[in-house]
Amino acid sequence: MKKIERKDFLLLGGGAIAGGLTGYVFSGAPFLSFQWLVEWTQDQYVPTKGEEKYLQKLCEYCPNKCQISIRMIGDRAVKVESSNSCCPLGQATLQLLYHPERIKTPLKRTGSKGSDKFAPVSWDEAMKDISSKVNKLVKDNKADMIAAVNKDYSLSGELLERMIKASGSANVYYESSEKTIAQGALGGFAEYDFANTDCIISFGAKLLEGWGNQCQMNQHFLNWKKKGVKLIQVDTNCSTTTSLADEWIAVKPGTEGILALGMANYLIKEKGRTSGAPNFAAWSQIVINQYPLAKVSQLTGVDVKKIKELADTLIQARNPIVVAGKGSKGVSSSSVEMQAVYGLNTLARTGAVALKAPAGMGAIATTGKAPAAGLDDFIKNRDFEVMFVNEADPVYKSVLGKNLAEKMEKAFVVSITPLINDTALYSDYVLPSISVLEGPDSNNAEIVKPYKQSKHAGDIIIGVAKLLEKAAVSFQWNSCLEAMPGAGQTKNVTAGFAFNAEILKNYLNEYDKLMGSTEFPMALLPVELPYVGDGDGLAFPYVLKTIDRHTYSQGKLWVLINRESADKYGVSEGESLDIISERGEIGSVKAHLSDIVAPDVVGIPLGFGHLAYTKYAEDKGVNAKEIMSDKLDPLSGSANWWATRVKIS
Amino acid sequence: MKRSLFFIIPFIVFAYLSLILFQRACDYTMNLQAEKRLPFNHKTHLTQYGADCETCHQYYDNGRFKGLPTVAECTQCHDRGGEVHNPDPTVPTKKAMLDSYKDTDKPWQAFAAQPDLVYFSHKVVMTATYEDGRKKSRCGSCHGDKAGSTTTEKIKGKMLMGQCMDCHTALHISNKCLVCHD
Amino acid sequence: MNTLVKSVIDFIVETYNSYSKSMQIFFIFLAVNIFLFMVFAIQILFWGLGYTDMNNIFAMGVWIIGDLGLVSLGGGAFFTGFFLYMLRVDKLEPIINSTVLIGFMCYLFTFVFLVFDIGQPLRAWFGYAYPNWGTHLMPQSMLTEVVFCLTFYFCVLCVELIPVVLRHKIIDAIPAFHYIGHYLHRLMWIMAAAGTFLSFFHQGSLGGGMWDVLYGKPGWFRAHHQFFFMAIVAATAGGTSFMTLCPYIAGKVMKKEVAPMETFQTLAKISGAMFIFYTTFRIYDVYTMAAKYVPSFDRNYLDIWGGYYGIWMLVFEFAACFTAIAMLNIKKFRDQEKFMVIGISSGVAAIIMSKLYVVLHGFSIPNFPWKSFAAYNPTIQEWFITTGGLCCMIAIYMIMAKWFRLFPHLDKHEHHAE
Amino acid sequence: MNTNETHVTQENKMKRRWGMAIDLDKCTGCGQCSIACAQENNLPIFEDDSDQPKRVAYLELMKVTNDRDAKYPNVEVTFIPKMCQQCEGNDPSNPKPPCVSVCPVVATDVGDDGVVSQVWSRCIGCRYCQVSCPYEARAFNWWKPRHEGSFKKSLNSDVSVMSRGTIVKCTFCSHIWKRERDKAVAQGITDINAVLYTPTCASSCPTGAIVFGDLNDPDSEVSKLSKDKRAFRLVHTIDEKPEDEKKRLMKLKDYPNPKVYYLSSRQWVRDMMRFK
Repeated sequence: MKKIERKDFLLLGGGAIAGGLTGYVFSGAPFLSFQWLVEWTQDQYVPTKGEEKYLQKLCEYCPNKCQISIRMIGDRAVKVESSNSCCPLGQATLQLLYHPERIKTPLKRTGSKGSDKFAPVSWDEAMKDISSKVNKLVKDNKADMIAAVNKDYSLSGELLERMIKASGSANVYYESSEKTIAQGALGGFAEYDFANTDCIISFGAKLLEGWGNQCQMNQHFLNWKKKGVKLIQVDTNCSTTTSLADEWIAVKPGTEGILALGMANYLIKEKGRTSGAPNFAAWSQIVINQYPLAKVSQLTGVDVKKIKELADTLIQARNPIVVAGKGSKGVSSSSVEMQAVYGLNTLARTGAVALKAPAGMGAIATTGKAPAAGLDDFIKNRDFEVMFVNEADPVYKSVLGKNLAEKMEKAFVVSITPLINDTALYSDYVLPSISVLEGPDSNNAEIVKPYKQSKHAGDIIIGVAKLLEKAAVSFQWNSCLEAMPGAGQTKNVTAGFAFNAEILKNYLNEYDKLMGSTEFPMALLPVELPYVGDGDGLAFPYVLKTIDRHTYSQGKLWVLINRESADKYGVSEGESLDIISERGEIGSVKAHLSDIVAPDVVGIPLGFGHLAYTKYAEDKGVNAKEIMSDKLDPLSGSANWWATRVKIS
Repeated sequence: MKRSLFFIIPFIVFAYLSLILFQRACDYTMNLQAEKRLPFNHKTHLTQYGADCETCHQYYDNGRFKGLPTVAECTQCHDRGGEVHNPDPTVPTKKAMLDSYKDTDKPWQAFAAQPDLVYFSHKVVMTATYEDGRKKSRCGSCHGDKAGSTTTEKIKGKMLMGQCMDCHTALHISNKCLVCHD
Repeated sequence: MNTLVKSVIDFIVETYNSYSKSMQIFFIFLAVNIFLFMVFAIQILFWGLGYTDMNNIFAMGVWIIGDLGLVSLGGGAFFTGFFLYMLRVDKLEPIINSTVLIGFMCYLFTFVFLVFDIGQPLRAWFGYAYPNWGTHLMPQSMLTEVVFCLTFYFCVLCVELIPVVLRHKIIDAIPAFHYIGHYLHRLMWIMAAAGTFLSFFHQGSLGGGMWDVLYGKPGWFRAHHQFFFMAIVAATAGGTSFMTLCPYIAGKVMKKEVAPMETFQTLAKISGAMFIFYTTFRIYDVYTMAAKYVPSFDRNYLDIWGGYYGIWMLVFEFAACFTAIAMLNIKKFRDQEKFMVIGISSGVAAIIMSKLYVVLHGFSIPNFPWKSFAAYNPTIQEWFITTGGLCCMIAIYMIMAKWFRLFPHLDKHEHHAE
Repeated sequence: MNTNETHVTQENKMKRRWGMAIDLDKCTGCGQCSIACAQENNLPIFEDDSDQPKRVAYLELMKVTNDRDAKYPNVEVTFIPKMCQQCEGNDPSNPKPPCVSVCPVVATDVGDDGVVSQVWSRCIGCRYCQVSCPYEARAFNWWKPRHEGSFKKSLNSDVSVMSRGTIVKCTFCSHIWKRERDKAVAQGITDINAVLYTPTCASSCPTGAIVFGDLNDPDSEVSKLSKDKRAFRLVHTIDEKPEDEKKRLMKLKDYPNPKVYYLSSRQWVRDMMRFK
């Protein structure tokens, strides 16, 4: 009896289970669950859809004024296509536009300088506070204590210059670039007519890696190839430019200027060339006496025949160009070098080079005492109580950044930038500016609304200026768009170029002294990645995707060292190094042995090792500028950081 | 005999129960009951008010499909200011529920809605024709008999890739991944 | 309920204490490994493969090595079964159960490792749902064939395993199960036949097919047919060695004669014979690689050796092969226990080394002349998932050996003892 | 077969065979292509994407120098932008890329226009295709792809955002082709072969070094360039062999036979491609 019951229970249970399963199967649930599983494993974010539009806008970031077309999905900008698609910002602009660390509102410092403790404030409050500080200084006749640092000669830059000058200070500086150096050394920046030349000799100017205006350079490069223009690159390290050039003349580190002087010597002595520029006699005397070809060739490592050949090609060319200004984005050259190279232009009597100077927006009488020669000079030798920093990052980019930071801690600093950068860390106010895509352009085409409360830097400056008792009168405009027509103008230099024999006299001795130091046997030469440049690009994650494994890889910055030198100093591939100059030491970079750098040279990438500038740039590698030479150049007043001697350990 | 019943009865009972239970579960997961449903009648719109599919389901200029109409588009006909009752059936009247209604609480989940990883172009499919100019596909071929439907209720289940591929095969259309996937 | 838990715990403690010190330490080792296996399993399955050291260059790692090794060693199961049931070599009867069990576990953990290795485990069934059949139902992707063959043969092994389980004292008491087990046992030759057939193919595909389709990669490409058979022979040779080794070790651990010596020797003999074939194949393989296939990439066979994984791998493999041949084929050696053990263990080593070589060396070869040799050192997650898996296998084997009728030879002895 | 039919109506009507030619003598290595590609294809964003072995990128900008053999100052550098080479195997009429035949779940196949697709939603992440790819063109999502905060707003809605544990790769921006096709059809152009397009890397190249087009069309610039005497293909050693030797080798094994051509006037680059 029991037995039967047990069996029956088994049957009941079995029937129930079997039935349940059948029902389950026929309900379609198993199939659906598989389908659900498939969808669930596609755990993806779905971008919001919308109507596709292509909007045209004038990019007014640089004088080039490219026409850019922006692909919009609904109200989102998803792609930038620029007419000549070669803007150094170009594709990365979107990454700035939608950067999660964009500054939303004006920020006021709450913590100590150097910390990123800020509190949001309203525009009015910020403007009032800033303007009151400036007005107070002007009242106490301390207008000279007002200073400004611009990124480059842009609309907002000129507006800021106007504001500072109008308030009675002459302390307006531009981050050291090929233009600023030229202004100091030559009395105006050289405008090269790359379009109509037939021969280019570039002394260390990496023309195809972001030097000057990359837009135009790329276009010129194509034309050169078409027209068979000869590009001769005088350079120390092998780079894209040297490889793409028709000829690469390898010189010892830092001897570009000497080579130029040697050529000058040859042209003056043997070809009887002269230049109309003032002080030529004195200058040429020194050149003839101190720079005989034999010596030059021994210093530069270029044999005499080559030098002559080079000089001949120069004077045989119909419309040659000799380009000065070593580097690509970060440029540094001594005035002697600039003058020597520019001197070659005058000796070759080329028509393709002219000196220009920024016209500014109408002359403003400056009562203040004469400014320092250049930014680095100012940082080193002057004091300030109020400083405006417009889109620039001197704390990071200047070799004297640390000193500047110290001075900033005592002063009142206003920094205009879309992202918190190293300079902003030492500012009392950080005012959010916009990317090129935002806001209206001069055709009043507004593509994207400015992000949160950010404004065009020009508008910010106008806003401040209008609150200044002294400067307000010189600002009639209501927006930077109205001011735009007057901006970006250049005028011919009245004074013209003049040789300076004084600085040339003991150039050679200084060079020998520099080379003579046995303690620092190697030269530290910067290597730049086109997109990272001298640091601006690093905040954009997609830029990081372009970095190759011998520049920055898995948390380590790589430096390039020539094979022979590696044997000499006992360095092996991938070894961790410290680089020491007389200014200090940067630690734990990895060595990559390659012959693309010259013997006794350490090639170090620029643009790494930010203190701030978003988490994508923060704490990546080291900032080579920290140990680079801060020897000031008398004329351009910017440190000649290209001439840095180091040792490795 | 008696013993076999011991098996059959629970079998039937449980089969039925679990069938109902799991079907409910499926319906629930596929969210057939939308939180806010518009009493929209496809049939009357098409038959009496002389609308056709394109009237409400339009294309962008670049050929992309706009998808479901927004409230704004509805109110173009059903004027917010218009009177609620109109003897003439052809005149669209004011619909009170449209005032309380936002595009965001759109209840529909189209049966044929494609996931993001499918690049489906209504335009291309609807333009495809035979030699004699007959259209190769109509709305019905994927969306079922919407024209006859009197509600916005979606067809049960989800359209699968198989359905697309069968059609492609039948019409000698390429079935390569890149035809629809990016 | 409580009492039940308590009794279980007591039982475990009791058994644990019943063992010698060294064994107890070993048990703890097993437990730790298996525990970490579970921990890291969760990490890998939920947060993805980022925690491994595999990368876009070195796309596969220690788990794939494990898969290849397990499959080709587990392949011994089909070959032993083949000899026992087809060729009626009854000497093999005493260890067939253990063989089946090992085969079963090898395949089981092949699947386990695969699940870890693929990026989307929840889509693993796509392999069955959307197989990549080429024209004429010839699988275009060797993986498809492998997946299906693996699955089917795994099912076969499951069936083959059932009687072993059913022979457990308690279960065997129930008459129904007894008969099922008995008849299954009678029908086992069919299973063996099917198994041989399936295993034959997937061994070939896994060995040959996996690599022959990689016509872009100098380290791997060979003609299919040649490597196909080589892989099968490898499985037979190494597998049989493995099937001899495991019960032998078990016997040593249990300090009992789990199977008569001649059983081991028979299987060892088979293995030795197969190793002669295998080594011949392998030599021919290396020759063709050096003379024919690598040059067809305009590269030199010796140049593509480099990085961490030098040619020593090859040397070691051949050394092991020749040791196995010498120890297992020369009767004088085979009859001495220790030489036989050296032989079979070096046989196993040879197979494992060939798998290491195929993966590590294959991936380390740079694809571009300006890139350097790639290297790979597994992270702790990879290590413990691998070792943990192996420990699970050992644990299962031990349990079966202790409580199930894994070695029928044993209770024969007990009968004698009575 | 009349012509007023969209592409979807006919598979054998697709005449295009998309290919690419990259002039390394024009490439300044500026990286626009790489960034444009990342932007267009919604590539994931991580805190450090500098050369990580696990980096997810479709287009790798490889810096190549001849310093292995040459000594300073006879050295040169060149940048080689490398994306998926869209291989064909020996017989272009029946394409057999190394990656397609190995996929166990048909997640990748060759389109009618010769572009090799990769559908991550089908991919199970076995990485066998990555193993088989001689160009390291395929990337695996080792981590869950991230688009932090407002970066989401710049996502391209034509490309689906990839998910963790799947393989992704360059498909010559095939979604742009679909976009163009839609535009064409909307304008009433229903001939599929009338649809032309440019992948974003080509359209973003400042010096026009990257040229994209139809290799079947003998008049297209790309097919002209592909026959240029400077043209070569990445480590495709068989190209420069004599005919009979070529035949022998092709009998022996398949060759990738990619559709991306590179042009360089530098001999050392060509030598390197032959592992010299």
